[in-house]
Amino acid sequence: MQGLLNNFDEAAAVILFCIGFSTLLFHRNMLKKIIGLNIMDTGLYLFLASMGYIRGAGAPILTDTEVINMADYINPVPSALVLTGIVVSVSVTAITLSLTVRLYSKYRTLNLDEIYAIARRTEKEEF
Amino acid sequence: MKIDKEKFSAWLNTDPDRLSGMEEMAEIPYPPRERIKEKRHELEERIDAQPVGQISFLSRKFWHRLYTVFAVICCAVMTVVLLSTVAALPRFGEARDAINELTERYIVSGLKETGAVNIVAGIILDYRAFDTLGESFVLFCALNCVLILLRIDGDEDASHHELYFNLAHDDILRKSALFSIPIVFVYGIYVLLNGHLSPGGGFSGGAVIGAGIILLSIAYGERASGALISEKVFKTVCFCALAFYGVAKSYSFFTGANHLESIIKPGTPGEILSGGLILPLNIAVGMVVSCTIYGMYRMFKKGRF
Amino acid sequence: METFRVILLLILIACAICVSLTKRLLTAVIIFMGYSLIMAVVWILLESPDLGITEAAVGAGVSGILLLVTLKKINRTETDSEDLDTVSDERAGDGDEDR
Amino acid sequence: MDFICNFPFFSIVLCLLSAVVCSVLSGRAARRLTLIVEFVLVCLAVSVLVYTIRTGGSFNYTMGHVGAPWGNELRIGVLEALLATAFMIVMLASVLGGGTYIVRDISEKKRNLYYVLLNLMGAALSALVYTNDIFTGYVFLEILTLTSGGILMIKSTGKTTLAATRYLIINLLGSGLFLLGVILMYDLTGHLLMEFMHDSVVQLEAVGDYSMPLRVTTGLICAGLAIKSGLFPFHRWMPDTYGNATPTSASLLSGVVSKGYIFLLIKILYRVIGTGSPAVGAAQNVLFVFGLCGIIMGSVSALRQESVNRMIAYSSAAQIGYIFVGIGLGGHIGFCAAIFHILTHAVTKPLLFLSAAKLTEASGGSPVFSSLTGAAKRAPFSAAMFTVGALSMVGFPAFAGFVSKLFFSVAAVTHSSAQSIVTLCVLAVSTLLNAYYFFRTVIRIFTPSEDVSPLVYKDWGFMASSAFFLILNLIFGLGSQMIYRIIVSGLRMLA
Repeated sequence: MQGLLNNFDEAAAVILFCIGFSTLLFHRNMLKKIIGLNIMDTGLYLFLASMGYIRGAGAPILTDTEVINMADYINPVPSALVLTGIVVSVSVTAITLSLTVRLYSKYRTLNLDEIYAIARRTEKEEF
Repeated sequence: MKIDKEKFSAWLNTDPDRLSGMEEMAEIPYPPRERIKEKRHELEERIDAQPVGQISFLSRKFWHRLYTVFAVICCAVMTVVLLSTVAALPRFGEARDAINELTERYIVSGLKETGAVNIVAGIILDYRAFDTLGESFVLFCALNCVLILLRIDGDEDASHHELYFNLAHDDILRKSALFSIPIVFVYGIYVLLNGHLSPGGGFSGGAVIGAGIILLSIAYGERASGALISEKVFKTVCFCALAFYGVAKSYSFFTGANHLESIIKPGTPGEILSGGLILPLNIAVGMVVSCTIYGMYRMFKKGRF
Repeated sequence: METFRVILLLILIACAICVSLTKRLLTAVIIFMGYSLIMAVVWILLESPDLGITEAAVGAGVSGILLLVTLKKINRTETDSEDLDTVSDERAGDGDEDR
Repeated sequence: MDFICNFPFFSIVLCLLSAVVCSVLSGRAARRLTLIVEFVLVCLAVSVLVYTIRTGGSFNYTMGHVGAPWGNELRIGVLEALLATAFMIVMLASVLGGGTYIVRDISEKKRNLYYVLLNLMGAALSALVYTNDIFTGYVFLEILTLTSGGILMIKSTGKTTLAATRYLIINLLGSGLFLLGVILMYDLTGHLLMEFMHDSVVQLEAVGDYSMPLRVTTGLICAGLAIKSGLFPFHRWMPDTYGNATPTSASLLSGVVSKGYIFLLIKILYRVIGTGSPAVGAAQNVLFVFGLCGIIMGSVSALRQESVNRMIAYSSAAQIGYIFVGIGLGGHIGFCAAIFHILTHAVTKPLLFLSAAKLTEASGGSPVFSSLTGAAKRAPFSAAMFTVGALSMVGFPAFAGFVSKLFFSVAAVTHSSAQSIVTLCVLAVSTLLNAYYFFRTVIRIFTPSEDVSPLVYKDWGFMASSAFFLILNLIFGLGSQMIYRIIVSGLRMLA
């Protein structure tokens, strides 16, 4: 428990990840699923970024270009990785949203269970 | 963007909106919700009436439930395991194992090697540029998938694509947009161009500019934003910027791997024209991103440019 | 600052739970946009201004716009009563072909 | 450094650039460009394979002017070159063979986008096979996922859209878990390049700190990649996806995409965590059990299907199970069997999908078994090719499937008693089931029927590609000693 309180940021990030993960897995509504996906991703990025944080250190933008002191800056690698990750997650969001639009225009509902039911019964295929 | 002088003066004199007769929002009769529900219900009943075939619905439901219970248990276990893992990790906010020769070199000699004051920009566009190259192509791939799903080609039935909301005649939106759009653009361009000196860079700048163009199109209609980015411009910019990005980065990978002398020099640190390839790459990425985002918006809204 | 961050993180968790509990989609989308904004602030507090800018532009801006456009489109098509008929006929036709 | 060392890098960049160029071309020109590029890729991969075998060692290729551990790296050994060659040949042959169906299934104005996605997929696969950097692996993994979703959804019917949605959701769950694993791994080791991560892991294990997080990390990475490749409880998207997609997409998805994920998993197990680590042992046991379940469930479900496409799809689920059983058995011979089965499956499944599509077309467009009766008369060449694929899948001697089943039995026998008995039993049962459902189909195809209206046109692309697959199948079946030696030396280089 003490460990969790010490690592409160990471713990919060993991909780966010799990909430997003379960939303993505269990919610039957496509839009909710997509929001869940985004929450899952931001949880991951928060986890990564909070690992690079060092108390008392500043952002990794050099203030003094002559004398560079290591202890003044946080770990820049997680920031770089998260930047890449954010782009990936916005791309995924766009694709899944356009899939949602297509599904809606065909089946007139956002609920995946209903979509399966309609597809199964009208198309005589086992879904 | 062209602002019609006459219209502008009319706006200044707070004339009533000239296009107000064409407002689409009021024209469309919204059928009452109950009727839709009824229709839907009918449809569902008709579907239900069809024979289900040999699939036993009950057993499917049972399996489904079993699956769900199992998945819920798995998620709960995963949460507990992850939390206990987090508790076992080193304390938050302390320099830990991840601070090693990796970070040291990035911070201490990053400026000398890449010419970027913003170390993160140096990492993503120089040290770990291959990831970033991949990342831009993820966006390109997403754009293509959106085009596949939502673009309307020629004679296809486009009825489901018509979107009836059009805020272009909303006075409040227009007037607030008039003040905010220049700020958004200037901010986006600043973030884009100063990616190697201050926080930001190609992607965030491009996203801001893209959002600005979307705001323009919402507030002033498609014609205003279409004058800025038509389909031709969109295609050309995406093609040229991505091709430039790919070729430039390949050149630097190739020279780096074969220990050849690169013609690109980092330049004086801290100046706007420094950082070697970082500035041009940021501009290329920014152009791609803003076009992509606006293109996606258009596809979602109308299915064409 | 530490306390402030902790409070923000708690709000984030609350937002995430609210998103999966709310009934209305519009509320969920707006909560999500707020979530992204708070996340941007958290990143500033974690000394990563690059991420703050990007998250504010992408999470609250672009993703939010795309979600809202989708929602708008879906609402509109839902109220399109004639469509339901044509779609159901088409669907019945599809089924026949498959058999 | 020899000039040939640049070839892996060239192949990735070539794919990316041709994807960009394809986006402004017409559909037909894009197809030509893609075929040329894929052919060049095959040549590049073959020359890298020959080079690595001749020099007998692996080499690292720095992406950029700063070397390890600061920059990105590619790492090319014999195994990577072998896998890349196989994947590229399968891609070329699938694109060549499915040409008529691409024209049929995809509207004309969107056809160039299909080739854009195929090119991106080629780049992602090569990068995934060659990469030495775990985060680069993640980025290109995402490209692979999105492109494979894209080539599914491009055939715009309700069924494919639904199948693509399901596929993407499952895959995104997998990517989330995998990314979490990567992040934890970075936190524990402080590196992103595989060798350096491995050194830190060894140190951590020696000290004894963080054994729990290390186990969790291994579990997360394995779970993520297993979900993405369609291991047993997560295989249910396969029939919809493979059954409804255009044949080229189906053969690419089953032939190379899921194999790309599995190869990344093998690479991480070998090069990052180390196969000797207790964490890997635990993960292997779990994968073993799920692999066995996957074999049984896949085969049994395949038995119950009514259409040929869905039957082949469920059979794919069973084959994924085989591969994971190989990984779970572990040891050099287990991994060797897994990799050999990756190759076998990659050259057999596309052949089955393509020829099944031809047979379906000859029988009036319905893939249901009852309408396939007598399809051999209508399309004799495709029927012959389908039979070859079926024989290989069942494990008929002289074909590749036989050798991989042999490898699995050897791996099982060399293992501890309980596991070996279970594996052998499952192998026997699944071979029987395989034989039953494949031969049932083959017999039905060759049963004479009244209405004979043969396919009139000759599809040269299909003929060429199935000849490709047949030759590869025979090479793997008859020259298995050579392939075995290459794989073993490659595995030794990985460690």
